[in-house]
Amino acid sequence: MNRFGILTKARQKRRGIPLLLALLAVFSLLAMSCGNDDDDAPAAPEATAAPEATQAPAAPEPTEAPAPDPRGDALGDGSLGIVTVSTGEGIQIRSLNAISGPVAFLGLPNQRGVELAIADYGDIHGFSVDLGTPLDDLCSAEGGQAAAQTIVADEQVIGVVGTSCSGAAVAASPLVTQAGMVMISPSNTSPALTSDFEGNPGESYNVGYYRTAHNDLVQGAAMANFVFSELGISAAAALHDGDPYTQGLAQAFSNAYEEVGGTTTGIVGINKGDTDMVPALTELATGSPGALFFPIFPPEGDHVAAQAPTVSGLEGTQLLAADGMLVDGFLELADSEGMYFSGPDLRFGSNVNQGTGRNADQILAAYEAAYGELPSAAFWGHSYDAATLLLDAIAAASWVEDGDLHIDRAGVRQYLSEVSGYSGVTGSLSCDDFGDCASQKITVIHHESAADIEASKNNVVYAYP
Amino acid sequence: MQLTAKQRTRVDWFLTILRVAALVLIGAGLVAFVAQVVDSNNPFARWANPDAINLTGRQFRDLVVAGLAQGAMYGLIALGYSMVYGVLGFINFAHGEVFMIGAVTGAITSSKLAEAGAWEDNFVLCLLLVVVLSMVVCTITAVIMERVAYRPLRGKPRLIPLITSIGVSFFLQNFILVLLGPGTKTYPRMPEWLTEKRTFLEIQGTRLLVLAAAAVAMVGLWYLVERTKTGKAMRAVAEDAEIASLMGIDVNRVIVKTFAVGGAMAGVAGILWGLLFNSVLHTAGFLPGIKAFSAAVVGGIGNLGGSMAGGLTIGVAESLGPLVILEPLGVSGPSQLRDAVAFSVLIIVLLVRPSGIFGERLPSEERT
Amino acid sequence: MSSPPMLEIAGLHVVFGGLHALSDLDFAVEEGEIVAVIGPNGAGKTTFFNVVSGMVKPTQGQIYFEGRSLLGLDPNKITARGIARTFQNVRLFANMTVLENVMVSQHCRTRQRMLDALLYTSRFRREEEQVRARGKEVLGFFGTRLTGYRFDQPASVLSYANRRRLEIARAMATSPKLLLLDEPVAGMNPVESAELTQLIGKLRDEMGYTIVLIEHDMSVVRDISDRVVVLDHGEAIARGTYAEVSADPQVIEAYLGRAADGN
Amino acid sequence: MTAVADPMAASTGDTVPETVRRRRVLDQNWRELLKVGAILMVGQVFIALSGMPVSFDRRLIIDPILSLGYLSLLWLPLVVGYAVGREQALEGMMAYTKGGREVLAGAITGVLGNLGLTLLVVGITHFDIRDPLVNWSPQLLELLEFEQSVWFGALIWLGIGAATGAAGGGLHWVGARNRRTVITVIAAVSSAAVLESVITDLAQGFHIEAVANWLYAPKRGLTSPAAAVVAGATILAVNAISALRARAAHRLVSAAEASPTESGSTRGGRLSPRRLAGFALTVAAVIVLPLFLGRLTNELLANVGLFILLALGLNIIVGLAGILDLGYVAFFAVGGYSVAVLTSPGSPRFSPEMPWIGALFIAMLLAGLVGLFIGAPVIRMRGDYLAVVTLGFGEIIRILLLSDWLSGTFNGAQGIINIPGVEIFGLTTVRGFEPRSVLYLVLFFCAIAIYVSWRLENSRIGRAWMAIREDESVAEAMGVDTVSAKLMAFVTGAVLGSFSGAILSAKVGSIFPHSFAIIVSIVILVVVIFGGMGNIAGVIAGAAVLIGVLGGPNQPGLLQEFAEFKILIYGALLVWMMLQRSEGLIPSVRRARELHTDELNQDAWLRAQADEADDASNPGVLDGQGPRP
Repeated sequence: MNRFGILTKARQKRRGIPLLLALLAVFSLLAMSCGNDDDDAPAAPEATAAPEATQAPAAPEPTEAPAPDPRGDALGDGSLGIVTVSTGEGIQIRSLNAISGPVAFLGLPNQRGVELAIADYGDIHGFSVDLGTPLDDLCSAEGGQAAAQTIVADEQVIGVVGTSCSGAAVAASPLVTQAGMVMISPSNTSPALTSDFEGNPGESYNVGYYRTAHNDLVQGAAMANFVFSELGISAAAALHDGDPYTQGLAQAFSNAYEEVGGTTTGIVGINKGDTDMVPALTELATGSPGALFFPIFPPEGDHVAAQAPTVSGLEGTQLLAADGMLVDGFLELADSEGMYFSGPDLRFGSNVNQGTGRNADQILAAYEAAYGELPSAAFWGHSYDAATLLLDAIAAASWVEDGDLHIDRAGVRQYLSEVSGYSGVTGSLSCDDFGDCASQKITVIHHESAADIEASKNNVVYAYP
Repeated sequence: MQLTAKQRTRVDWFLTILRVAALVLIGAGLVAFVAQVVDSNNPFARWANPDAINLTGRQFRDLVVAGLAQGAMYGLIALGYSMVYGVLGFINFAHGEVFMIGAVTGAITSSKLAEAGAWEDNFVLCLLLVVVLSMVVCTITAVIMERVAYRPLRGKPRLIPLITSIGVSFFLQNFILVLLGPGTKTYPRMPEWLTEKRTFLEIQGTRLLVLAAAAVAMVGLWYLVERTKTGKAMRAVAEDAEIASLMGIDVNRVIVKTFAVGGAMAGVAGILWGLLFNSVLHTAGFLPGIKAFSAAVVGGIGNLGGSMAGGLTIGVAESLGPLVILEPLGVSGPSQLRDAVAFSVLIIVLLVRPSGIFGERLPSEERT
Repeated sequence: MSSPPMLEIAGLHVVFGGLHALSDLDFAVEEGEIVAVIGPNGAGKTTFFNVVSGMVKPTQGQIYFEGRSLLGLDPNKITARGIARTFQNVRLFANMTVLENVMVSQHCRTRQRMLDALLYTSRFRREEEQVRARGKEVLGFFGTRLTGYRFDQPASVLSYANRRRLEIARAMATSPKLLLLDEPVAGMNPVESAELTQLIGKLRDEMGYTIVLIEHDMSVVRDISDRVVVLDHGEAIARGTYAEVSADPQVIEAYLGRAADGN
Repeated sequence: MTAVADPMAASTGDTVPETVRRRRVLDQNWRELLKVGAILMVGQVFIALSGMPVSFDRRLIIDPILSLGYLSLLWLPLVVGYAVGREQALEGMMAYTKGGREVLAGAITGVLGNLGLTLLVVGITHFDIRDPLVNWSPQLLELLEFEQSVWFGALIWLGIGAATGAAGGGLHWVGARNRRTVITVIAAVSSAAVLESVITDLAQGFHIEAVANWLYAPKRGLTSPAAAVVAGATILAVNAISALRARAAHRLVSAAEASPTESGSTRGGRLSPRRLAGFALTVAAVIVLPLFLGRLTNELLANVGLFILLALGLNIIVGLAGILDLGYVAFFAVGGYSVAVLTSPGSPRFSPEMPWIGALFIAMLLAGLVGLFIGAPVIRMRGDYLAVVTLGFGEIIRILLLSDWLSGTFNGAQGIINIPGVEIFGLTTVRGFEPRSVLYLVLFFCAIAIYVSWRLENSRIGRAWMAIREDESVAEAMGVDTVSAKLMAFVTGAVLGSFSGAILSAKVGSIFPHSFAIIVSIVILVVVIFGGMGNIAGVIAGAAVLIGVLGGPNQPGLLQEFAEFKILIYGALLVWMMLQRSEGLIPSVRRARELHTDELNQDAWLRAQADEADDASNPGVLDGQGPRP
């Protein structure tokens, strides 16, 4: 925070430059202008690891004989370069979330989760952590790409917490990971970004990409199993709102449901901003589904829940939704009574983040104090965990030498890939070979009374796997 | 009367083909739908879409009612478009935002009332209060908008106020966004007797209320325009502002009144929206606004009855069209295309009848 | 003359929502004639021009130009056939330059395609040069008033009389055979008016245009018209030379009588 | 105005009395001050409650002194303080010298306006209405109090209001030339701060990081001494330039007097040697500069370039032919999706995996066809119907791309991913990872678009478009085939728009229907209008300023803090532009004429008078004033 004339943060020391020097620089530049074509060109896309190539600061090993001493047991082999943070500077990490536009409700809690985590975590080896300007993925591929360019242009950046939206990650993750940085997403769930759990990398998987959010395939399977086995309903329908996330989840549900033996009577799309759901619901009603899964968001989800019982043919249909609808405003409505909700296990209870020692209640209290409201979406905890994972990884892969902090990029990745049984507020995290770090535990809760939503949130009737 | 032989250009041929194709598609869809209803195994129905779904009578009726309720809302907003268009001759794109502001005002005041406990105790009174407040806010918004953004532009080329109104629209939408945040603003719970599903003819109470309110507003507006002095002045200004001013009519006043009345209508529509759908977002005004304008055009702009009829047409078309026309033709997931259906209605109506269904005249080209 | 008249109109009716703007009008113009159409305000003169130029579709009747029907043609096709007009309430392309105004009206006489412009072909350059030259030529018809630095001035800055002149030049640039002039001297002072009258005569004599004009100024009508047709309430109530028409009691009653009082 | 007024005064022969007079300081129009103050109050409170100060506080303009957050609360009193002292200077009426009165007026409005902030400070400490007003927050309070006490915060804003308002009013006092200097300095310092990342980047490219290091506190805006130097340099530059200008103007006038006839016409698409030289220089700079720019700036410029392409295309439709197309994004989508389907191995049904260049030709063809298809039904419609119908078409295309129905071809909501880059004759592959190569690709197509716009504007079809824009029915009566001309405008615009879509596909490597929402059409329209309808240079400048600084609908700009406020600002800008300067930033000569016809007419009237007076045939008679016989 900076006010008129009040400077709270140490300023970087600056060298004054004589005019002569500048002129000299201009001339030298003119002389060299042909040669500097490639100085900041990115590493070739094929080679994800470009050793000793672009990273400017020299690794200390070759120059100094007693290298192992200062380095200690910091992780990494230096293959992705080493970042040096000088005294008085901060360790650069970034937040990349959808913080404007219609999905800001999803991205803002993510960003704030990172901010809280940094505040709680404190310094790393005496160096502060600098989040810079929070970046916006605009929930779009273009936005993700442009923001990623901003990130990779700063070679000091170690890692990114984000993106909010899978579409943005598709464009951002190749850029970020090829620059040797890591990317940990708190809320991407598309299988394409990691794997299908059968050893096949997704179409958009990149080494260096991790996430603390679950994989859609798990949630789809969880809901399908629950509906088919637990509720004993053999015909179900799904509804999505044209968002890649909701469409993907509806599709995953449908696939898993057919696999376990159920019949999908229809998948219908609505549009964001629709209010009158009767036509879409009527279309679904003609298949007489026993259950309707609509993994969408408010306010469209509110309308679905309110209007479904009025549609002839859906009167007795069991309504089910996903984490997107698990918001207090919706649970307080009478329409939502009796519904089931699937989602990542949000019974954070006494889980303690091992990086900061905070539990969910403490974090939420800090959240409300700082931002004046409670989180508007469920992934703040995943974001908090993602940030502490990153900070822990930096701590593990860095060492102080001559007052400067050195961070080994490869070490950061090594740490993350080896994460196992990490205690986070969202549960126990373990990263698999394709960057899926979440506990992958999906729960289904039963919402019995709009009068007591806290009870409903803990009323877990099914857990998967 | 002898028809003049029109020489057809290639464009005319193309348009004719388009018209015919659109009508044939609609016709084929309808026939396929009927065939489906009569006997889902008849050869035509099977050929058109073997998996076509079969609507029950009740479902069909529900679709019509939902469409009518939605359409009545479009109609109410369309009245504002139509009036301003009639008097000033330009589309006030931002009218949809005025409607949204009405709905937001309603959401805030009603939830405050609910917090104070008044909403449940004395629902009707609270509702009246909310309606009045929303009308006031909308009227003020509309009048300020006219004063700040449109009045200085009178007499400029006609694209200029149109573009300005697009700017106003986005400004207002984001004005609400930055002040009130991106979250949904919800209305408190309605009393049972209103939301009950089978009040009359097994139609939801709120939908009936919307239809009734639309009818009342329509009659009120008709009275205002046709029977009062203000209405006469409005019609005079619509006919020719310059001459009206020579006849001693204060054109500015009339225009302000037009905006005010349009705003008030949008305020009513906003509250009805809240009652029907329980929640509102800052983006809630844009698409309904565009559709309402389409409704005004479909009905014949400048014609109040036409606006309401156009609204109902668009509402019913987007409700029924996907399942009655597209689905029997083999389009999968047709409900997703409802906005496309709404715009197609606009395009087809303009192709077949450029002045709209009830439009008698096109406002003169020369007016700027 | 054995060949059919240049413009022949038979049984023309135009009805606007019950109002008969023109009823059962027969009319013919021979090549090389100057015909004046006169009549009180609201007599249907401008509607008559609008019909001939294709801007208004007749309810009934036939229009032949050089023996071919004009019915159903768009205005631009009619212009291409060789009929050009001016407007009573001068309608120039106000923000285009004087030269551009006369260049654009050669649209239907030029053939260049977009590709020519894009590739800057020799055909394009040649044609642009011709269009420009022809534009300057027709502007030059009015002396120096519309030439020189005026070429690059926007039409909106011209004086009223010059706008009228430019409108005529713009019509001339379409290379018409028949020129329809709607009140060409309206708003001009007597000197200018006399000068323009002379020019209109020149248009016929030197350029070979056939001209139909609507005019209120009787001195102009008297000076240049070969024939006069008088319209009243959409009907032709008299035709003949100026002398004949001005002696017609019906005309005097309908029109000249009042106008004469005014003079 | 003055040019008109002087000869008029002379022609009437009146001797204008000495009208310049000084007014007493307290001789104020109090009602007006109250009114403006109240409006300012509303504005200030709105800005505070919109959350701008808090979000912008992260970005510093001058390192320890001023953040963008505070700037957002300072500029309005300054502007209003200036505006309140402005008077319509009418000739022949009293003109007053400006001085202390204006300063006082500014100060009063400033205080009144900032009273809003004072009330806000007090209000936030005592009430909590965060429920509807999300930014009624402790952070805002903290910021407004300068982390001091409530009373400090409450009072200091009145002081700041008085100071900024007075400064605004004082701008009248210092005279036109100093005023211009002050405004330029403010603009220069703030743009230097805004351009931090670009200038740092450029400095790196030229290996003069030292300059950038000295200018900027890293990521924190200008340092105070640097700000002072920038300000000083700007003052010097302004003075030098105005001296040069004066000399040039002098030369121009004398040249015009020497040969008043046949002014050098640049019409017909030929450039004068001087302009040609300037043009060549620009081209050279554009080609060479990206080499010295880092990826950040190149990425930014590539995004700007995409919008330049789109804006140039829309400019043909809206700016030249005068057709208000609100569904322009449709062509963008067609270009993007055709290339995606044709090149990506991941496209579901039909996946020929063509090379990009081949796909581009098909995309152009398809875009042209879609242009015809959309154009044909709408071209006969009236302007405003057309606007809504095109908007509808744009939405229909997006909905179809998104739909499950056609997801077999377009993959619906999941979009098409793994779109390969652009392989250029086997030499190199352009893809999103390397913004520089993308930028060159974009520049190449921008060059094509500029060339096309420029050639067409000065051709038969271009003149036809302009005539249609001026008066469609007259254009038709003059032999212009309006139907085909308008269709050609649609098709040309569509093809240019499809270029942009095709590049977007290859650049991002994936494509989603989400990218083609209505807002994209609107932003393109704002760019065209802001820059100057119908003017190539204006459109380019508009894209550079708006997309570069604020960002596009899915693209961040230099001021990423503006993200939430982007559309708000676009909306406000559109309204303001229409009200104050509807001809745009760099107006096309023609547009300016259209919108300021009155003034031009007066000019011309005077000139015509002079002409006619010279005319030997009818001396002394005023043109167009002759009595009707």
